[in-house]
Amino acid sequence: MQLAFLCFLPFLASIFNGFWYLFAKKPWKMAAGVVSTLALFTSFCLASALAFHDVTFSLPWIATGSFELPFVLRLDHLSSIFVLVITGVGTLIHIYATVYMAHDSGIQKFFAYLSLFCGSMLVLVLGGSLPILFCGWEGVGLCSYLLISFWFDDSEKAKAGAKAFIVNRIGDVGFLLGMFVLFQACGSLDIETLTHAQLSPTTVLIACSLLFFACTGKSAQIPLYIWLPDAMAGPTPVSALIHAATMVTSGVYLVTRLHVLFDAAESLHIVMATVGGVTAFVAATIALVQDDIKKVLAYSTVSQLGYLFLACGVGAYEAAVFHVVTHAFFKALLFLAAGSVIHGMDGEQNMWKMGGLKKAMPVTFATFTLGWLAICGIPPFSGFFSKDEILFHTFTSGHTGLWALGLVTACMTAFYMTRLYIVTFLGTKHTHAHESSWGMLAPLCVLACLSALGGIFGHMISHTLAFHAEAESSQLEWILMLVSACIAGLGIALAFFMYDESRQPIRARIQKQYGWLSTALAHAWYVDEAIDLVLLKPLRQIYGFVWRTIDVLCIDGFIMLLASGGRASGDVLRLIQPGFLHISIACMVMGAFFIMGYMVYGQL
Amino acid sequence: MASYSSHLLSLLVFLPAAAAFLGLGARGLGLLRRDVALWYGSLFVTVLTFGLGMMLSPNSEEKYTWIPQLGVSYALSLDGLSVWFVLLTLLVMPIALFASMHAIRDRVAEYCFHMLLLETAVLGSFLAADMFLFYVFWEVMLVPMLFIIGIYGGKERLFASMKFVLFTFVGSACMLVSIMVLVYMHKLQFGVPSSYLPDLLRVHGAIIPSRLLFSAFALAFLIKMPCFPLHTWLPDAHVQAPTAGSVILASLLLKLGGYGLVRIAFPLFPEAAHFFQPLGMALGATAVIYGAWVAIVQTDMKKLVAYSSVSHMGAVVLGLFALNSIAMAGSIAQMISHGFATGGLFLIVGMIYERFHTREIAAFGGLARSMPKMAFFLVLMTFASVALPGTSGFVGEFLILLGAWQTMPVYAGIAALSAIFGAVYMLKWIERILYGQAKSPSLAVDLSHREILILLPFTLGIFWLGLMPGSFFHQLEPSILKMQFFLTTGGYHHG
Amino acid sequence: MVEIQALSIEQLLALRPLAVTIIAVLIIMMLALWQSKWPSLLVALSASAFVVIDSLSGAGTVSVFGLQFDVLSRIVSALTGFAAFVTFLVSFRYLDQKKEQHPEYQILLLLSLAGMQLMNAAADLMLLFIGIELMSLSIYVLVAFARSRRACCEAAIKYFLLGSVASAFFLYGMSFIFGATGSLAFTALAKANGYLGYLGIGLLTVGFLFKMGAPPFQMWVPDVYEGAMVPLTGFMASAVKAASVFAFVRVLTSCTMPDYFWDLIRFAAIAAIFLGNAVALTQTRLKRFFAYSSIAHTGYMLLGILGGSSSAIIVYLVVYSVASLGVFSILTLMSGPDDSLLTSLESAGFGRRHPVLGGLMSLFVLSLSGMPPLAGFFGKYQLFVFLQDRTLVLFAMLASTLGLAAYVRLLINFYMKEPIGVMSRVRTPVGAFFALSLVLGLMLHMSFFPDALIRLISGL
Amino acid sequence: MDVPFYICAGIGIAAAFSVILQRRAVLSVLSLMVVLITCAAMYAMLGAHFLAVLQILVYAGAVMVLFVFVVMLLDPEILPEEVRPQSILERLWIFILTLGVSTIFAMLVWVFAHRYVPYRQMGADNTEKVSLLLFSEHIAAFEATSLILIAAIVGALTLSKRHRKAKG
Amino acid sequence: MVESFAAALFLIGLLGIVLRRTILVMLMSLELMLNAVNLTFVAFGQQQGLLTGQVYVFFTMTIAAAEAAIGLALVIALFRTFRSVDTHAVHGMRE
Repeated sequence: MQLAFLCFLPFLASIFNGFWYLFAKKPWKMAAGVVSTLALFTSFCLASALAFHDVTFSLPWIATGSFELPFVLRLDHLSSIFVLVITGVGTLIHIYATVYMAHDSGIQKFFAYLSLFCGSMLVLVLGGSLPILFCGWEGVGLCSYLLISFWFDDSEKAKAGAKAFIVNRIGDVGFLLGMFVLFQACGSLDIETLTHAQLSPTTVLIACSLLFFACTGKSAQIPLYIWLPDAMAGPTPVSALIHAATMVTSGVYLVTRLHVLFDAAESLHIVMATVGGVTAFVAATIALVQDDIKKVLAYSTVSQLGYLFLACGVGAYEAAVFHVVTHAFFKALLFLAAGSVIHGMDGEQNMWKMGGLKKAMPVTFATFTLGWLAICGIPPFSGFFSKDEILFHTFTSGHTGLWALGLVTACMTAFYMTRLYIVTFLGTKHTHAHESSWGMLAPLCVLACLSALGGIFGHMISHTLAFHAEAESSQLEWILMLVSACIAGLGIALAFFMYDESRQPIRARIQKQYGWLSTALAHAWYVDEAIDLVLLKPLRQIYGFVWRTIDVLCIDGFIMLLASGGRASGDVLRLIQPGFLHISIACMVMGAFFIMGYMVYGQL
Repeated sequence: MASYSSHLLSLLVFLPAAAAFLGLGARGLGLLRRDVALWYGSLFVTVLTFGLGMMLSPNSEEKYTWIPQLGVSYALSLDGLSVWFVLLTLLVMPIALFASMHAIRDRVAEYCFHMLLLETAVLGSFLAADMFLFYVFWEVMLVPMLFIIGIYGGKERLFASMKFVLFTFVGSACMLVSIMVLVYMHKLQFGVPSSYLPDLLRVHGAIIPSRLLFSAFALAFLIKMPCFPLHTWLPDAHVQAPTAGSVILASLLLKLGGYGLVRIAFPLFPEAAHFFQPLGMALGATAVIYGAWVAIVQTDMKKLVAYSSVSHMGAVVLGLFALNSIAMAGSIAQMISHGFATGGLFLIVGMIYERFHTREIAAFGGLARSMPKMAFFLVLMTFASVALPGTSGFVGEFLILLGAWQTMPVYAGIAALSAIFGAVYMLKWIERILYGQAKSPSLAVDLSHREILILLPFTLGIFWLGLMPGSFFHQLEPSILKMQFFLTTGGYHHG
Repeated sequence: MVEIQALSIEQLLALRPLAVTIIAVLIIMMLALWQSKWPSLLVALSASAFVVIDSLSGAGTVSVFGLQFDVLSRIVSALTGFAAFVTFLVSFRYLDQKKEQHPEYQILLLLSLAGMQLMNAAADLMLLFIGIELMSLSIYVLVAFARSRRACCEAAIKYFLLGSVASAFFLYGMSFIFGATGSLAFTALAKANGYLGYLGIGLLTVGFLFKMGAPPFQMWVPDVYEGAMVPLTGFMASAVKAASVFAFVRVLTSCTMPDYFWDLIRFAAIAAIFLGNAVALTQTRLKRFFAYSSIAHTGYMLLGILGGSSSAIIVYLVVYSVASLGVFSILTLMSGPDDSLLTSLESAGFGRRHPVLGGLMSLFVLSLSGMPPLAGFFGKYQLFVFLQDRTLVLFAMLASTLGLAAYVRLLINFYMKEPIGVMSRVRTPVGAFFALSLVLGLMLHMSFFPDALIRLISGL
Repeated sequence: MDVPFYICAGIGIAAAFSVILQRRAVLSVLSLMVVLITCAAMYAMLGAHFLAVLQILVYAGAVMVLFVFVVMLLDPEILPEEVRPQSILERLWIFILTLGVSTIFAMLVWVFAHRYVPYRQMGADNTEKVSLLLFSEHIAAFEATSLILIAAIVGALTLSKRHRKAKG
Repeated sequence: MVESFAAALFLIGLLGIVLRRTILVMLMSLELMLNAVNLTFVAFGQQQGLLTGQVYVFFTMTIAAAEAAIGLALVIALFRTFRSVDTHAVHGMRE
């Protein structure tokens, strides 16, 4: 029963806040935040209590004839990790958000959406059967839409929200079709039965590729990643919670949850790995030239997710899960730190306008440094261990090309993170900014510790997770660890070299020489414009064309034709009804002659 | 299934009509002078009928011989399938009346008369078990609708009402001819003519040109549905109809098409149903995509919602023609959920029209800021119609697509795309009027308690069907099984 | 020596309705000496009422001289008597308005009623022809009753000339049948085959098609319906049409015709339905509109004849006549000083100005258009249910969509258009009100308890 | 039997054509008289002596006198029909009409000839037998025709009275 | 043979009605047609040895007389309102 309580608590908080927002007269500013945080915190406690036990909870939902679809929640080893991350990081972000959004008028609405998001994320993670997972999947998509376009006065933000939702829906269609293929093959959609069912390789391949397509939509991989950078239009806690820690990892969760099926689909592995690797590389390149802090972090998230799918592609599922956990910690930390910076700079997000915040915001600076070190993969910190695991597994599974790509991306990650670090915090420029209050800084510190120690602690427990026994060749592993550490150091040094104040002329010269490349990167390889040109513009033409021709021209035209035909025949027949007497008599006589002739002729 | 004949059904059907004539007579004699008395009188009657409906057990029956020489019997029957449609009618009618109290100012007596008459006609059609009686109620529906659209509608209301009546009449003319053929075949086979549905079901499949008759029935129901090529009357009727007219049109009249298919066309001609299955599913799939595409370019709110109904009903057609129990249950759920969602949308559009007196999407902006309650209901109804899990839309859509995939994966795949295009046109519309800069903030007064009370039933309906559809499917069970029995064994073997 | 057969009591009783009508005519002629108009109306009303009641109460089949009174002929006589009764009531105030209040109106109407009874009961072609002539002659004069109006005279002369040519053809056909079979009795019609016999029946059909207003010869219908006085048009649309259709049915059922003849009837039916409904769409004047719709309904009856069951046709006849009686009585009340108000322009918004009359008018119009709850639909349904030729039925139904469009246009004109100019408040006189309620009661009874009508027709 | 028949037929046809072709109405009335007389002669030839006399008395006498009255009454006003220039359409119409009439006539003659039955000699006392038959078998029709005459009288009266003051 | 002559008379009467414009001549042609019918009745009666033909002629004659009376009365009434008996003049009602 606690599992149901755990899952439904955020929903209750969301309903409470929603009603409060719509109907209560005088809102007390902080109350909404407190309610949601408390709700999530109790879920966290319940989750930690139930952690790693096999608990299931089911309610009858849809039952028509032979088809049974109960509402099943199942907690097991894998999902408890995710639940802990969601509720843990979620609670921290809730605390941060209560302070961050304190002065916003629609705070109840914000927390209603946030709790709704946490609830649907929990449903997604705990979903016992694919349709329940899908319910969480779409619920999360809805909340990301509502939260991205939270500040809807600016129509740009509203469009970004719509874009996110529609791209997610494209992914969801893939998910639906995958489910139908599986249902047709084995008659049930429960994950347990699916994992044990014997399915023909082709159906498994089709189903898994469709599900993978859905994951690319949700976890922003190559074809459908365009929505994540625009999703930064939402408030920063949203970006932190949804677009860094939880939602974007649901794709990885799905793959790891159905790893038995995905293992069976051999030819899909190489596809997943390459997609992951290429996404990581491309996102990293774009991040190199971004000026907006949140955009840099967004692209770095995309590239880290690329790593995750690379890991899944090569079959290193526990490495992927480990990296998800660590990534949740340091990426949330980085986003929240960026948030406090933006908060401090009163909404200013452009890096070049900041600088030298080291002195102005010491605590934020300290926590950001820890996060920065973790993401670059410097040995003691969590980022190093999880990324190294992935690279190690890619190497051992023989995809040396992808391993090399991964290394280069790691180097670039280190480079652009350091660039961000230097430009915002170091440097001699004294921009005045006020340090955030402790309500925001406390979660930052907690996250900083987690991302620092998380690596070591995680490394140990990941062995317990081992899905399948794996020969330990420590000697090779050490070498690879060393290599990746050096790569990270190289990236950092290069960035320090490039972005020191004195190096301004060199940067100008490079800018002049590779001008076209930097503008291409700035515009994210013109992918958005390309899609708009190739896909959206013709589609808009089609919509208009379809309506005008089929609806207005063909069908209505045809009906008008019929109607006017009826009327015209009426007019014509009316004309042959002359009022003249002699014409009537003539017609009558001719009619009589016709009938007489017909009667005799009929007999011949 | 135990069925006891009770006069409750006839009382239920004819109570509104009696009240209608009573009201008109009273107004004629100068009794109910003030309009308010008429409004609350008719509202009381619809609520009374709702109460009456509650007391019905879902398999009561009533049969008297009406015209023995032609085998016509006055037969009403309520079973698992029609109980939901009847309840939907009983729910929508009071809401429509309550919602139109402010909108309709003059000729109130006629308005109440036609609304109550319409309720009788719709209830009668859902309950009729005799084909002659079904056709009588099916046609009677046209007259009040004609007057409601014609008298209280928008500018080109005359054209729209004429188009609506003629469109449906052509379909029902073909249906009447096939009913006549069936009655005649029954006379040939059993010696005595009868138009009672269970008797007609026993007519031997071989002797009747079942494919021709099925297509005649299907034509009438697909026009009413409305399915893709025959839908052009719907946008005109919706745009010109008053708010209550649109709500009734969307929530009730469209359901008759689907109900007719399930209750009459499929069991009568199972072999023809299987023969026309690919065509039907193709039409359904194209309707889904076509409805969504055309809705994207609409500038008038009501036209947009009308085309979204075309898209939803396309999904229902797809589900029905899939001819398996999952898809059929899904389409019936989708029909009921469409009644809630689109009915709600039309109510909201009506409320917006009452405030701004225009339905052009371009004329609005930033309503969410000044009208949060309306924004909440609008967003909820929109996502219910875009089949978001947790709302009733998902239950219907998911089951339809799941069932349709079993028989024709290609068309189910195409229909699944509706999730994308549905999201596109709905969000485009929501974003245009709710978000962005407010254009005429002075008029934007948020929903009054009265209006919230109007929208509440539909909201509860959406969540009930979305989260706890257990009782819904349980009631539906016997009819779906009966349907499967007819479709698999019925005429199919020797068809 | 040829002895003259003695008449039994039963045969005398069967002649009672005809005798009463003739006596009423004579009485009214005498009453004409006095100046007051009320007695002649009362006598006429009581005579027609007696015809209705007596015909309905008769039983079995009685044949007197050349007349044969059976179930169907009694029903049609009752129908025509009822039509006369309503026409008398409705036209009383109308004639005062037009200052044409002469007793001859009642005399001629009763004479035409007598003619119709002869037609209904005739078992001999010559008697049938005499009945037709009696009816037609009195109707010719009635059409020209308001001599001062040009339209009346024009309509009358057209109707007379065309009518007498048709009667000449009819007579010529009779002579051929006499030539072929040696006798004019209906029983002899079965033997009328060969060139001469079929030619004779062909000529008979020419005469009948004219009288019914079926397509090859329907030129006169619109002009005469519009020219004549409104109550008279009602009488013609209901009673005259009913009697001629019934006579045609009796002739056709008693003779066995080859297939190609039925194609002729099928053509006439299709042409009637399409022409009637299509042209009705374009009409603005109400009387002309209902003329074309009556042509369409003749088409449906012709279809019924193809179906072969004469009782079905009679049911349709009764339903149609009652509805058209209702429509024309309301038109009489509606019509302005010189029937000027009967155009769709002036009568716009009639339903709003006069709710009761408007409501009645919509009921009758809906019944004419075949809307289900009302008797019109039941009439069509039972006519077509047992008709084998399904494509023809489908065509009839689709053509009736055109008809529905025309009727709906009328309803829209009545209810949804703004009334132009001040429309005089129509005072419904007592007589007209009673007639209307009678017609309404009959139609509603037929709508909701149609089996009573069928039982009446088959069981009597 | 043949020679007098052909003579009568010739005269009759000629008179009939003159009825429809005469300019002045008076002359057509007279030619109609001639046609009636030839018909009466035909009756006599066929042995229907009673009818022949009747034809002369009733038809030629009363009805024609009626026509003469009306023609004389209206004659000054009816200008003799001036011959209008025949438009092509009318000429074409007349040609079609004559073509139709002649085909119908040929068809009828063919039909009559097709069943050639010689005339039988009837008994001498024609009048007695006809009147007996009239009052026994066809009494109903006889009475009915009286009704028609009443209707004709009343009708003619209502239509032709010069002025009628409206009662009531 | 008599009936052929009668047929000729009938058709000539028909021609008269269709071609002539004065209504009076039309009435006369009508009389002509009815006479032709009488002749056919008698002829066919003669052929079959039946006297009923002649009885029928009796009735048709009275009907023809009645029609003539009504026709002429109509013509007079028409003349009073239209001042002419020409079919073309009689054209008041336009569609």
